[in-house]
Amino acid sequence: MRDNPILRVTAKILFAPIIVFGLYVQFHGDYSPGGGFQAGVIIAAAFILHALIFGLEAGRRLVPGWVNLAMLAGGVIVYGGVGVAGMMLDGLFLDYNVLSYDASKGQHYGIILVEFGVGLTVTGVMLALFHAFAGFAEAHYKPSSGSKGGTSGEDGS
Amino acid sequence: MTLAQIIANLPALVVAIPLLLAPVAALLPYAGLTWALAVAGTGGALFCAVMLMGATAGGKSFSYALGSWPPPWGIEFVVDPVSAFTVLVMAALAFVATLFARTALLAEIAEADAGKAYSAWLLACGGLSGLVMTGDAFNLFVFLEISALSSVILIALGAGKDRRALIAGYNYLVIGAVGATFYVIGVGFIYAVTGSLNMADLAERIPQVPQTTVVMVGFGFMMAGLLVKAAIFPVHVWLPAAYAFAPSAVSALLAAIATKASLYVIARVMFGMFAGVPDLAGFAAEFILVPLALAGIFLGTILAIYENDIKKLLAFSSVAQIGYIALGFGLASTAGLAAGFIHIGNHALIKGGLFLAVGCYAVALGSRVNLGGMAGLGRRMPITTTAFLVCGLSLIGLPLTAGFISKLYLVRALLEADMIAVLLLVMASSALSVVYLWKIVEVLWQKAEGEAAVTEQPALYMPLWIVAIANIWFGIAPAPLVDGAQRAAMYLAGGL
Amino acid sequence: MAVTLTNMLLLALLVFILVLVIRTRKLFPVVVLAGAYSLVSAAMFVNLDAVDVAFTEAAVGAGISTVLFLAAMAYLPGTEKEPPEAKGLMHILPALVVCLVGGALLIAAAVELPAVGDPSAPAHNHVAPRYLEESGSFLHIPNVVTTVLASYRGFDTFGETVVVFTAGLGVLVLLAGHTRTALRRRKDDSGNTGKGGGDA
Amino acid sequence: MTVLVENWNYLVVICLMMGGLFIVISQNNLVKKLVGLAIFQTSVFLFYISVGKIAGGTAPILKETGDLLYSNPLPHVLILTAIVVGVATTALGLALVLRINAAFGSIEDDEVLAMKAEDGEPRGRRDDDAEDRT
Repeated sequence: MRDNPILRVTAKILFAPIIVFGLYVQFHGDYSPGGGFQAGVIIAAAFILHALIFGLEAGRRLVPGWVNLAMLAGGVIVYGGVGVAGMMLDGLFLDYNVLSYDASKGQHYGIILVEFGVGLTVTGVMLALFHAFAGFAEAHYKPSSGSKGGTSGEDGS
Repeated sequence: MTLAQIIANLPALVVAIPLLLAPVAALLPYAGLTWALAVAGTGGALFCAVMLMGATAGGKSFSYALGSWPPPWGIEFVVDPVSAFTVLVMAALAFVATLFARTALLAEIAEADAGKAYSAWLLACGGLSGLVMTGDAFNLFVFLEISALSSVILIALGAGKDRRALIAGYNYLVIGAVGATFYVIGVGFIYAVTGSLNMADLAERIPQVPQTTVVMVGFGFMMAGLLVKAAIFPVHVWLPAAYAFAPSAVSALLAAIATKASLYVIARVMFGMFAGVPDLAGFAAEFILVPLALAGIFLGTILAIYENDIKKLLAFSSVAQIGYIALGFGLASTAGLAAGFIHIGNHALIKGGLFLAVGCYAVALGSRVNLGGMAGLGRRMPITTTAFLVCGLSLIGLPLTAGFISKLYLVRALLEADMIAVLLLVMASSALSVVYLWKIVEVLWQKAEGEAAVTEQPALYMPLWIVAIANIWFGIAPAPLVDGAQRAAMYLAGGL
Repeated sequence: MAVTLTNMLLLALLVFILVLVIRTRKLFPVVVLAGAYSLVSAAMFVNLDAVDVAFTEAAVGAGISTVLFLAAMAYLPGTEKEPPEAKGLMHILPALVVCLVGGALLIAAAVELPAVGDPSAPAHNHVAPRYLEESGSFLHIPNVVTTVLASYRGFDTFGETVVVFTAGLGVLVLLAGHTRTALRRRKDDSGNTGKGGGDA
Repeated sequence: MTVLVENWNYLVVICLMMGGLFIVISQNNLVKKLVGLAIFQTSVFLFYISVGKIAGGTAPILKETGDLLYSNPLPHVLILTAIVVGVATTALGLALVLRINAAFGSIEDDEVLAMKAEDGEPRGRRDDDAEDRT
């Protein structure tokens, strides 16, 4: 799978546009269909594609475990943080009107931040899911033939 | 956060504190630190719950609009005697179970998982209190899922000790997901004909809906989903395995508060949202809830008598006790509701205490607790066993214990509704429960050969004794619990 | 008319996929069919003007679910053993009864529902008008779904982010921890050849 | 009969729901149960979105050009939440299936239950792949 030059080259070419498209979907959610969930999945798909092509170890080198966990938890903390910020500014929980002098601007800030939190969590979760599943299947079932971490897709079922 | 801001945002904090501390706990590697976070989270929620109970003292109720969007456009939290009472009971038991979880959880799961285990613990507590506080029908589904998924993680953590926890977790997940989806189908139909998702708003709009079949089917599917989550008779199959193979601290938490939240939601849906169509709620109470409750009481008690695994025995006894609560609600009268809420409080104390005691035995014996393995523990672990006995006597309803108060109010409600046949059945079943308690007591003081000396850790039996003393305290001076429950019943029955 | 026609076509395709899923015994095709089911329902969401939902369903439902199923299925037994309907009617009777009764109840209610697409249905005239109106005038955000998702019902989405976090946490606890010990055990007895199926 | 013609969309979606539920309840294979659950939930989403559809309406993304008729955005928001909840349930279910396969060696409901029952007899045999608490 990984010593196939065509896949390696296309993966390298595709990697960046997917990330850019993901960021576009994330921050353009107010004006067109999109938002945190879809963007998170797209960005995670880019990293999963990389892990599929270049192997799980390369994937783990690119996004180490603790970074993944930090993204996972960070998104919920960002979302909750916006809620608590609303409370600290004498509003109620998740109250965006108080986030800025003008209520509608506050709503904009709130929605952008909240969607960013969702995007962070979903990216972290989808990546963690893939690495957990592929890593588990490999560690338990693959005969330790010492090959550089076979990917799940390689042998098929 | 000034004190004034905390006071102003109490309803949100009861749910937000555990839910926000959970990701922080998942990040921290040290078990001791994450346990401290768990204690802080459940303690903070308990503090807010006590303050909320004070705020609804005179039967007052107020709504907390999240994101300051007024209902029915935004989501609201409803703070009234009913939700404040239930949230207080759950927060108190969750806090005590968290104290117990310090040594008990670590004894049964891998050290590395401790941080994430306490994170799932906080999520379960936050999800359940959110389930009670929310006043929005769809938001309730989201909290059903939060508490369900985090409970699955906690149950599956028991796989370190016993691989059957995996199957218990899987069944809990799939049956819970089907139940939650049934609930969503019900909400979808009700939304299609009313246009609103807010419970108070629905209570006004549902009676004016011309399509009665849609209301009936929507109500039926919502109730079907909630009956699954509350483990009432025919759909209780997931409960015994889940409580039996989960780590002991998790069994104590789930047994004490998990099904209570769903029972509270059943009461709020039947007598709150659908109060406007009394014949529908009345029919469901009389012809569905009461028969299922009675069947659950007898099935649970009889299966408990023939069960050898102590935790499964207590789980079947839980199915029976849930039957008592459902029976109370099934009477659809103020006295019946009061009996139901009183038993929500008392059963949390009783079953929480019993599972905490079994947890002490499991940690002391270092392995799964089977009736055979408990021989002679009465002599070897006197402190724990006395507390176990106090909770056991409260289970069968001995006077001067909390259980007696529950039985008293249930009997009074049954008399008022002059359902004498049901009354006799209830008396017979509580007599039967003496049988399985005696079976355990007999084993505890049985002469066992080659008993190894067993040390009793104060960190374990202190929380147990808090619950045991509460069992006695509310037996002798039941005023606080009974008044809270009766205020809740009067408030909810106001809709009848 | 075009909308109803495409609806009919897509729904027929969905029913066909569902029957196939029930009939197939090999798990790999079943997983691919599940992905196809999500994709076709995403196409139907577009047809019913739910573009955000179609985007999510395609990305999350068809995309990630299928990747997870395949990643998990790579080493699980590939074929379902004896399917219950092969063992005779008795095995599937309870499921059949539950589904038929449930379906009959739902159809009895669905017949009474306001017609699909009827603008005067109560669902559209109670809460939704304010979202549409205020999203333009007050919030100046064209995508109304995003405003309702993030602001009006922001607490729903907060709960939902917590659900995603719980799933990620659960999988990490269940699988990653277990993999660490399995790998460590494999390093300990790396002398003998690693046993393939099941661990020590 | 006009009602049947107008609401055929609901009727087919309900059949899909019950088909998904049938798979969850009747199938023995744990993975196939999860697939059935995913289909059951996706069909419920179809029902919600059909409720939100307005004939002649467009996607609820406001355009400056005059006042168009927009479909109801509320079911879309509810279903966005429900889709990701469904995936979360599926992911957790699959993780459990992998662990069950590692522990019991099979993912057939009846075989695993048989092994589970046989676990019951001996006094709580320690789980064979229990990680040693190092």
